[in-house]
Amino acid sequence: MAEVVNVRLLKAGDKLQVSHGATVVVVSNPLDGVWIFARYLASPKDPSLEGTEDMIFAQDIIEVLEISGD
Amino acid sequence: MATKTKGRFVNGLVDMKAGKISREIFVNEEIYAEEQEQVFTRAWLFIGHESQVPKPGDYFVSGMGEESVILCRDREGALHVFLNSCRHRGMKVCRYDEGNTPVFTCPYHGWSYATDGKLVGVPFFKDAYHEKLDKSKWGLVEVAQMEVYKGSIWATWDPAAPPFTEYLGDFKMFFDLSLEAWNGTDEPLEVIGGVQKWLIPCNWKFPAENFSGDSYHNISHRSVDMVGIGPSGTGRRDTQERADSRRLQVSFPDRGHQTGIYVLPGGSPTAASYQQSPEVADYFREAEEKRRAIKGEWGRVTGSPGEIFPNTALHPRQPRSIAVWHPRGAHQTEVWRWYLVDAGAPYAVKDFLRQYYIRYSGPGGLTEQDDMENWNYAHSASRGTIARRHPYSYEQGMGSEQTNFELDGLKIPGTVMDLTEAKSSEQNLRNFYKRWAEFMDAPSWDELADWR
Amino acid sequence: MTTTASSGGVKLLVDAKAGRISRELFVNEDIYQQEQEQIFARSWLLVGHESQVPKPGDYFVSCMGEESVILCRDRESQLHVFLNSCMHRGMKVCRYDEGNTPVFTCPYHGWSYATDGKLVGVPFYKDAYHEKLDKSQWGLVEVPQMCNYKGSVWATWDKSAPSFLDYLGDMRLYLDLLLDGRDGSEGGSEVIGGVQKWTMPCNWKFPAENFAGDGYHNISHRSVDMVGIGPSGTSRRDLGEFAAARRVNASFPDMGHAAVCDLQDENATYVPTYQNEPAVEEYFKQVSEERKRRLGDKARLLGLVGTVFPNMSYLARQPRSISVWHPRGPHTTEAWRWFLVDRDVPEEVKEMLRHYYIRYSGPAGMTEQDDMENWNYAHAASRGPIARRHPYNYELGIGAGRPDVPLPGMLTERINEENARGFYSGWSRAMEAKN
Amino acid sequence: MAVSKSRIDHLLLKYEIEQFLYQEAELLDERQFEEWLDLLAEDIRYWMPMRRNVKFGELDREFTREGQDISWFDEGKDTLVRRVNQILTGVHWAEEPLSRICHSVSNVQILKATPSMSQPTEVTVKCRFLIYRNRVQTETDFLVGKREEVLRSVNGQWKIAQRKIILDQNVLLAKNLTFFF
Repeated sequence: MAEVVNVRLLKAGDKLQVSHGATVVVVSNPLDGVWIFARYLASPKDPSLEGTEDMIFAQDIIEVLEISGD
Repeated sequence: MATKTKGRFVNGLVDMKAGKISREIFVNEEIYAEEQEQVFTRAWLFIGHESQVPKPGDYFVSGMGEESVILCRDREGALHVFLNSCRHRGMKVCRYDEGNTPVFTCPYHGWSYATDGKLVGVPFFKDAYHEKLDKSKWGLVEVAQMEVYKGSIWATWDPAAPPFTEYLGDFKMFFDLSLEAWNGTDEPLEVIGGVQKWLIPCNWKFPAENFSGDSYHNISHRSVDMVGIGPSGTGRRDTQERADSRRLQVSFPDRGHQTGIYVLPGGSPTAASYQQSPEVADYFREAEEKRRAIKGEWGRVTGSPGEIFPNTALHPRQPRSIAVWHPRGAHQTEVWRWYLVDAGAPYAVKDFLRQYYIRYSGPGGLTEQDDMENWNYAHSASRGTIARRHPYSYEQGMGSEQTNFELDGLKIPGTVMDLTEAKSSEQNLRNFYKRWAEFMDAPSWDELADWR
Repeated sequence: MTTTASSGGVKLLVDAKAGRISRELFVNEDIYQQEQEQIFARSWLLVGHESQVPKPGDYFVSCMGEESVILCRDRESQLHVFLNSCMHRGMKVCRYDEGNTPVFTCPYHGWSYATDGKLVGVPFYKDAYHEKLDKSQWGLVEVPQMCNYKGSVWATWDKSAPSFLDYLGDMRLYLDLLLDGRDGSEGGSEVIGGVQKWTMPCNWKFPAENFAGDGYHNISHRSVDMVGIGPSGTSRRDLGEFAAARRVNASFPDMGHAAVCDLQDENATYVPTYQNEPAVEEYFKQVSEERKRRLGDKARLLGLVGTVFPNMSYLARQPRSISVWHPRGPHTTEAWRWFLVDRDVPEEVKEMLRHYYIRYSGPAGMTEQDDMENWNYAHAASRGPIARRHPYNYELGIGAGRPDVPLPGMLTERINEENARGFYSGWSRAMEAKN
Repeated sequence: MAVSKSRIDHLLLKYEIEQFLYQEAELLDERQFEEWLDLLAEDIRYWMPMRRNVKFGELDREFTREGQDISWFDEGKDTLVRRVNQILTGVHWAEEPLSRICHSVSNVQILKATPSMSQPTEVTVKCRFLIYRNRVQTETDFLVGKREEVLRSVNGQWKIAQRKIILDQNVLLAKNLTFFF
């Protein structure tokens, strides 16, 4: 089982692998420890999602792909 | 549950013709449960002040009766008041006192609500709910009506309640004494950071009636008068303007609101105050001069404690504050006290007032401490079987009230008692309980809004 | 005004079909009183475990609803469950939690009862009663029915209640996953010394519902998943064996029981889970293989959680335990938790499990602490008159397909609130039933 | 009359140990959890048995047994670190918002010092605790009891090597034990 991500620590710009094979970039973090506001970068299963913003549930985050620069 | 027969309270347990009120209404748990429905779900209740939530996403957790509610400002800047309970399993969605957030997320299963109350996050909405849950129907429960009145925020659960200003009626001009800037304009007030909250072991109606106009209990405060904490260095408050004034009680029988006021004789100036601090004294002198100029004859009126039915207490003059008596069971009250200052006042004035407020009011206040002692033991000594058989007396000054009261050309609306010579009266208290009894008996706002 | 739960009223409060349940069920004092009669005086309740009272004279003081009862083994080694109240003036005859005794003597006037409940000692029987008191009529009140099922001891106050096994019905299959040995042998578990007892400010149905199969609240436990307390050093539990499995929920809406289990794939193999401790790992591998040999295809079924209506809940696999949610008024619950191990488990395995149980469960348990927080404030925020007007939502998974697996009960898969709906169907049936 | 050296040694040691215990309480109350962990020896045993009502004469059954029975706590450093880390995730809802806690320590007695009072490397201490916990609005718990502990001097620093916590309650009158004793 992959490391459990503490979503409180995620920042805007971080890239995440999420469920259904999609990748997202964090837009902002409500710091509730449960949800992340993010934008789809890639969503092979449903390409219509690409570029859209959505709330991502903590348990749907598979791993952190990239920590943003700053 | 006991059935409600018409008149069980009006002229029953609350017998205002005889000036007697049964102790049952303070100590009986069934009456308390009924009160939660009849009074607290239908009346307008004070929630907080605009200045507490200035920015989008700001929130302040408040209470309506026993219920926790969230006052918040959404992303568009609109204010809302929500029941602080998740629609899925009831968990409190916000266990903080105040803050700023984009969403309220329930820690139990993760349902998440935007600051406009909409349900925006449902974990496994696709996989587990198969998108069948109608999210639009499961937003946070919002109050039926909310109004911002000169910065103060009010709400009611009852869609049939009249608008807040109609609920206030002519009491509005007296409430304004708490909400207008010291110079009589609508320049904004602000809440000093930090709302005092404490518990008193008594029924909530003890403080509510006290602030309605218990002019009789001054003796309780002799110890503070002796040591002197007033802004001018003596007494409790600045009493000079009061010494020159007629002292009146004003009540509104169809609304249940009431207050004390002081009215200066025509043509007389307002006495100086705050002599201890020249900067503060100057500020108030200038403000008062402006107020007198703007308000004309009405400027002769200064405020004194009052009560907006049911549980909001006003302290318009000194120390300027608003208190709410939250019911916490028949035998306990949680007091919340907000302190107000002119938002534009210089720091020295704010600082001076803050220190005065703290030494006067609240559980650390030299004055209010003695009130709490009285309410505590009045309540506890009324709980026994024998004690309950003996109603309280509210006969003081019965039949001396006047309407169409006028003083040197200034007309005072409402029912007025002149206490200047009488010293004291329980007219305002009778008014409070008369309204309370009507709320307890009336099945709906059709009966309660009988002025319509 | 509050809705009373008189006949007909309950139906309005529980609409399991639409997935709406009134908050009155949790906070209304009248409903609570009715529950005491309709549910706790009639249902089968878990009292304890036979391993707590191995020898004649051993006793363990337990509870049935709000009532204190004594589970004891008499001189002939028979188990009994008695009301813990003297027949003379009602004094609690046993104020200890457990022990061994030849008699229960009431400290008030001295009436004394043998471990089979018979009144054996009456002070001044000759001088004051002139031997006229019929002692045979004044023994301790005993439950009319008691059942020792694979070591777990159950009782009911209703003599017309169905037998325990009828009451349990097909829920038995799932309860067995808790009570049978890790190697698939029948029963054979024992309680580790020490029953945890603590109080929670919520209605008893919050935890009962939660254990009936709330697979949805995992998010509550993220903090413990992050720090990792599982036996293999990560996460909360060891989820490896569930990876190649279908999570199945089984509901028994007639009775209100509910269980969650995992049906492993046909080709599933043993997944190492206790890598931190080779000896423990070796043991679990062995018992797992033994279980497969013994049960064959049936070994694919692994238990997770469940609730036997009304207030007995369990964790069948890890941390293997039983809890009972004792009602203490509508707004308080006293939780009791028993931890189980196989009787013949090696000492080091028992030691590892004991530590794991303590760090997982109960008021100091890193997982359960967060549950209690939710139950506490879900309850508190549901008490007001406005809150009560808004029913809870139980729509999750209504109309979802039924998994095609050969298991008993109303089945659903993964996250679904069918089990909670079933629990409240059973609850409302019990509240309305005349007998 | 001259005070004997051994009495002075005892007094100095007691003072030193008291200061250590107060400092520890300070760290916990000020939520400096990681600094608190530094006070614990790597092999610490942190144990809090449960207590039963038993008959006079059966008092040996009052406490759940060390190393055998279920307890409220039975910890080593590893799980204590994990407990702290859980609080520091910010999503341990039972401690979010954080509790307000006050530890009082009193009746400090030095039971034993080895090899000697004047140059101790290990001391056995007994004391009383009173823990007040308040959280959210009105949740309030008082937990009172005794502690028996072994402190060990490591490179001139005292570390807690053993702590046995005896809580004077039967049914725990609190919904959780998310804090440290």
